[in-house]
Amino acid sequence: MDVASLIDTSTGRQSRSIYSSDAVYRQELERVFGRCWLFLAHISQIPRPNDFFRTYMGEDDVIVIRQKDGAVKAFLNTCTHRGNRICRADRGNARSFTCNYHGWSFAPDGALAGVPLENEAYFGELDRSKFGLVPVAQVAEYKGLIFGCFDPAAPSLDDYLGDAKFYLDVWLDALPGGTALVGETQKMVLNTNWKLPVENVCGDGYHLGWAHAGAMMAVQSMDLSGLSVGNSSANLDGGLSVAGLNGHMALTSLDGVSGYAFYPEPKPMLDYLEANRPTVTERLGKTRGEQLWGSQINITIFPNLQFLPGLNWFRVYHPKGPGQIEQWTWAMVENDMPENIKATILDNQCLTFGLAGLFDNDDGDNLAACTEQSRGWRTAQMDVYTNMALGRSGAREGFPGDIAAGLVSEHNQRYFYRRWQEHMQASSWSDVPTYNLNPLGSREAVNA
Amino acid sequence: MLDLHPEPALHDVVTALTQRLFHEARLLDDERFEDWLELLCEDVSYHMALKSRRFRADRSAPIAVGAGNVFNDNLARLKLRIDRLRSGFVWAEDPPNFVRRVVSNVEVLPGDAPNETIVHSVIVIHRNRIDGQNRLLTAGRTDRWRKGGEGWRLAAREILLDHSVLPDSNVNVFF
Amino acid sequence: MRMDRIGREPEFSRYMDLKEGWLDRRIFSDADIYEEELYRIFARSWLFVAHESQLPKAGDFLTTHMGEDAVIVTRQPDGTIKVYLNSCPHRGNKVCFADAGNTRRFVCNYHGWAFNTAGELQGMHEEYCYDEGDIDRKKNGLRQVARVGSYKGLVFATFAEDGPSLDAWLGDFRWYLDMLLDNEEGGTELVGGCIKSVISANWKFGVENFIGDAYHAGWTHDSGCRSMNNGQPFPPIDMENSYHASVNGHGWEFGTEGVGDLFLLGRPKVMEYYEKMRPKMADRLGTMRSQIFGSVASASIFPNVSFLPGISTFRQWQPKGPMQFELKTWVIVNKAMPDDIKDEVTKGVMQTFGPGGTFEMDDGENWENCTTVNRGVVTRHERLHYRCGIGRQIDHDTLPGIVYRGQYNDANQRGFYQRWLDMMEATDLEAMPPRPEPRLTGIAETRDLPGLFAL
Amino acid sequence: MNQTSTVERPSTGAAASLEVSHALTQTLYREARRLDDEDYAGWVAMLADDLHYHMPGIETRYRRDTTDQITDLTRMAYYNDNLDEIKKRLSRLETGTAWSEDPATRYTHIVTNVEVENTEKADEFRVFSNFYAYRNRNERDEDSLIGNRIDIWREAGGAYQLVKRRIILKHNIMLSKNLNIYL
Repeated sequence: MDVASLIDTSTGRQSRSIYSSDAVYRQELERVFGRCWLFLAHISQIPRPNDFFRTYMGEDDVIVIRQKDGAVKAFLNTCTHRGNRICRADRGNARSFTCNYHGWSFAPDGALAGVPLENEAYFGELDRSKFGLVPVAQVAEYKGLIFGCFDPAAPSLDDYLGDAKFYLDVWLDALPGGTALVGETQKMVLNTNWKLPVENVCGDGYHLGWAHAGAMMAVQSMDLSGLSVGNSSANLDGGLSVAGLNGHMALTSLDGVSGYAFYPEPKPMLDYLEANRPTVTERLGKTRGEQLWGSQINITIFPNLQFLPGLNWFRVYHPKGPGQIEQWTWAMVENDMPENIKATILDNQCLTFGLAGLFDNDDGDNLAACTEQSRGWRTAQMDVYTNMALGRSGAREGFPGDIAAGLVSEHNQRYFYRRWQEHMQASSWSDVPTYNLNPLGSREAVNA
Repeated sequence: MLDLHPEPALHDVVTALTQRLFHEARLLDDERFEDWLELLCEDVSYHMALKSRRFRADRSAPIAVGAGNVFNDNLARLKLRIDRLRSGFVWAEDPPNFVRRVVSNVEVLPGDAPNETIVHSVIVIHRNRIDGQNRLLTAGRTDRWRKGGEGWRLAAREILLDHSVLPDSNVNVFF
Repeated sequence: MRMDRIGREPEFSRYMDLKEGWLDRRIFSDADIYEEELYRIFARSWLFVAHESQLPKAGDFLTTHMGEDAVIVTRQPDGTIKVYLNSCPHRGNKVCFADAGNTRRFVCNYHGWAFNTAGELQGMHEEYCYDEGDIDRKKNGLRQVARVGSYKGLVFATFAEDGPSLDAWLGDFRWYLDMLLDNEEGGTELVGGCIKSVISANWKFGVENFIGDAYHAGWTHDSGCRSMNNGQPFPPIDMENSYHASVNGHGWEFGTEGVGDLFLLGRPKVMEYYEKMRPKMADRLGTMRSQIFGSVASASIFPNVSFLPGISTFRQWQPKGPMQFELKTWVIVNKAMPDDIKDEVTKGVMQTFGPGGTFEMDDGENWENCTTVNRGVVTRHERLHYRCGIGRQIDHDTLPGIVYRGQYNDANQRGFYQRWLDMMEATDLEAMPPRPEPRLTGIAETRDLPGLFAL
Repeated sequence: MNQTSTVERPSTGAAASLEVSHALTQTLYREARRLDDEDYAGWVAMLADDLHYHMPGIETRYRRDTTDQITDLTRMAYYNDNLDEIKKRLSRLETGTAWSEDPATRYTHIVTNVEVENTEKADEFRVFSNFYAYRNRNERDEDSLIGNRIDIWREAGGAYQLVKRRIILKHNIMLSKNLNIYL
């Protein structure tokens, strides 16, 4: 496959076939999803030993489970005997997983713990140690987020996240109590290629005023976002598009409050921000404490994890073929929040970004149609463009990454596709470049 | 013996409420949202909970803060949703989708208050969307209807959706 | 026949090592492998197409599939059976849309080409529009399969012109088949009708489940057993006196206690019937077979027929793509049975192994999940364990085939996948090795084997 | 072998009284809700001791074919059960080892087009209805079973009990892996 011809980051051109081709998709499963660190679960979802959470890495079904010693392991959700799915519940607590078919049972550490009729059928000759659940090669946690990686040769999670941690910490490390995901998983089938929602959230401030105009008119209680309805008079300068961080991205305003613009009663939220800002500033420094925490900020961890502190939704996309995904969403809170604030966040989410969310319900059809229109014989040969504000990026004092001004730019999308291309071209991790552009020199610089 | 036949509601009550539900479905099919709001009590609660698939013998702790909802609306929030649908900016509904509701199994039981009834029913929402995309959403509903000066009005609705993964790209519909 | 694929370099042996006892999961979901199976296995095997009792009279027909090819099976006026593609040579339309019936001819809906039950082109609507020489009727009949054969009521057909005869194909498995097909004077028949369901799983999971998987029963079907058996679980298996027998990819796993499957049917009258009949069966088939029949047992005929002797479900797994099959279920009974016994058997089968049956309800879920979970690019490269009982092969005086002691074993599964591999790699079917060397040469011998009565 | 089902008689044309129609319609809905809720004890309580519950397998046949696929009880059927046989099937769910039902299936039975007729017996009524049963399992498994039913319900002590039911599922090939559902 000529991956080089599919993307041209210097002009911001993508071939539409990347959204529809089976061959591209098959290669993605191996080189992107088979290689990258993928979000599995938040520690708050499996707090106790034997708590488990079932999810996907690419199209591979995976069980994530808390061990007795508090560590977290992940396994392919498939019996080593005939391949049956061993766990069909979404989440729960289990002392073992027993396959429906022949009753082989596996301990939470993956060990083959029970084989019915082991003496009668196998005459005690089955080497159980060879038939435990297949573990995910690497599992690691970063401040509450558990990631897994199929590639034993992948860099550590710490290196993988690199300087994106500067932005990640705006949620994960703002307050000493840490974070949690709350609520059941909100699952939805969307007939879209998985890259389209990623690029929609990673950098597309441009669609907000238009696609979500109806929702904004209905909901926006105060003009905190700097965005107005209809894309005609938005404040384009109030934010940053941050990329150049190993494929991770942030899209953020700098006002410290706009993330909470869509709450029907923002006052309690703003009071919460006010009361805690000194602590956050002390922990994260002035830049992040005053400009990022509380702002509308979209964070993307390559390839398929995105979350928006403030609006407080957290989301992964599981690919189901080139033209379909399952979108999984949760509400996110800080553990130090009072219970009523947490409850308000969960409740507001069902109004804005849940299954029947006023905003969410605007995006699905656009993403589906973009995919559909890349599938024709003729349209598959055409290109699409992310060339807005091309070449207008650089270093910005106090912020790591390659940065373009404003929320309306396609700077981040270009880096997303660049990273995608780098992975698709590389035959192994040793061929994948690492870049953390414009790093902050030191902890002092961070706190400056 | 189980409650094979608790005293059934009088059949004129059943007929009136069945007609009410059919009428309500037709108002929603026709996007007559303002007329629909007239059928709701001031203190209406409109609720659809999120549920995950759990083993029957699940021993895990309840989820912190709560499981979350698809709908958890009072009259004001329902009006907000309708405001959005009426804004003229909801592109997913323009052109309008063809939506048809099939309501059945209308079972009426006495409520706690003398002027209230519990009404069980099931609903299938058929949505014909872009091109050949047809989507079916099915749910069971348990309602509380209250009789006042203007006849029966909806006081509470609890909706149990049959899908663990929503098979459509939005829920721009009321159940 | 388009067999151009057959000459290609086969590479299928990399998907398994049966001496070590593992299989590669890709054979259960890969679309390319599936396509090869359609050519190499389904277009070349003897496939079950009908039971003779389904076509008692001249003009009786039924429609079925050989692999994914739609075919018509008809009884001819001379009593023979013909099988041909259910597809008009003119534009390819189906010529018969019914599942079964009786007819004198098949007329295509599209342009009215008419065929007699032998599949010969008899005439066309508006025939005058063809000029002299436009059409050679002899060359435009329905395309016949290469060979049709019958074994004690079961009708098989194959698209392959060369290759083993049906007798050689079944080989010594006939010794076992006779327990089902010939345990009473008059032979067998299928009860009217056929129940069909669609399962999103690879067809091989169904076959291997019946060919030798006694192991799943105690776990998967615990609830079914208890519901049919007043709360009692499966009794323990006697591993000394139970066996796996594999012949040319066919397989029968069985106990010798004589009652287990009959018991699971949950019909006391049927048990009584067989208890009374057992001495006659011993005269007919020998003591050993009269004790095997009715035991906990299951069997498959390569590639895609399975049945439970004693429980009397008879079924075929029709492939519909790598991740889907259609399951056809019949009830097989002895013709000589009184009507009330036939009804009891029918009710019992539908209560246990129909789609709403207490046993059947749990199987589909397993097969589907075995298939779909392997969609993962990492998962599909993992191996599966087929090593159970690999060291327990025995030589048995009486039992033909490759015999293993102990009913909990993967031996018949290994035998099935060995045959699968043989077929997938064979360029010349004649050169395919018999597995094992046959002991029997003629049908008569299946009733008259030295050592037959030694149990 | 001439057993035939007797649930179907030619329609007498006499609609039952409003009171009976109303009560039986509500009874059908209650039955559907119990099935949705997996309240099988509640369901069995609505079945008569002499129940006959029949769902024949239907093949595609030409119109001229006179084979009796509906009432001939010797042919293959999904269900051809008396009360004990139904209870036997249900007891599978009480064993605690019906793995495929854990986690549980979600069901909705929609019953509509209910018509109630008098029969020659004063206490028995013939009820015609259509059903649409939706099942959702695991993550995205879904299937729909659509068909119609003819029932006989008997009044006993102010309650109605199901005496006979014939279900005609409008499938030739059932488009799913099993029938873990009562219709």
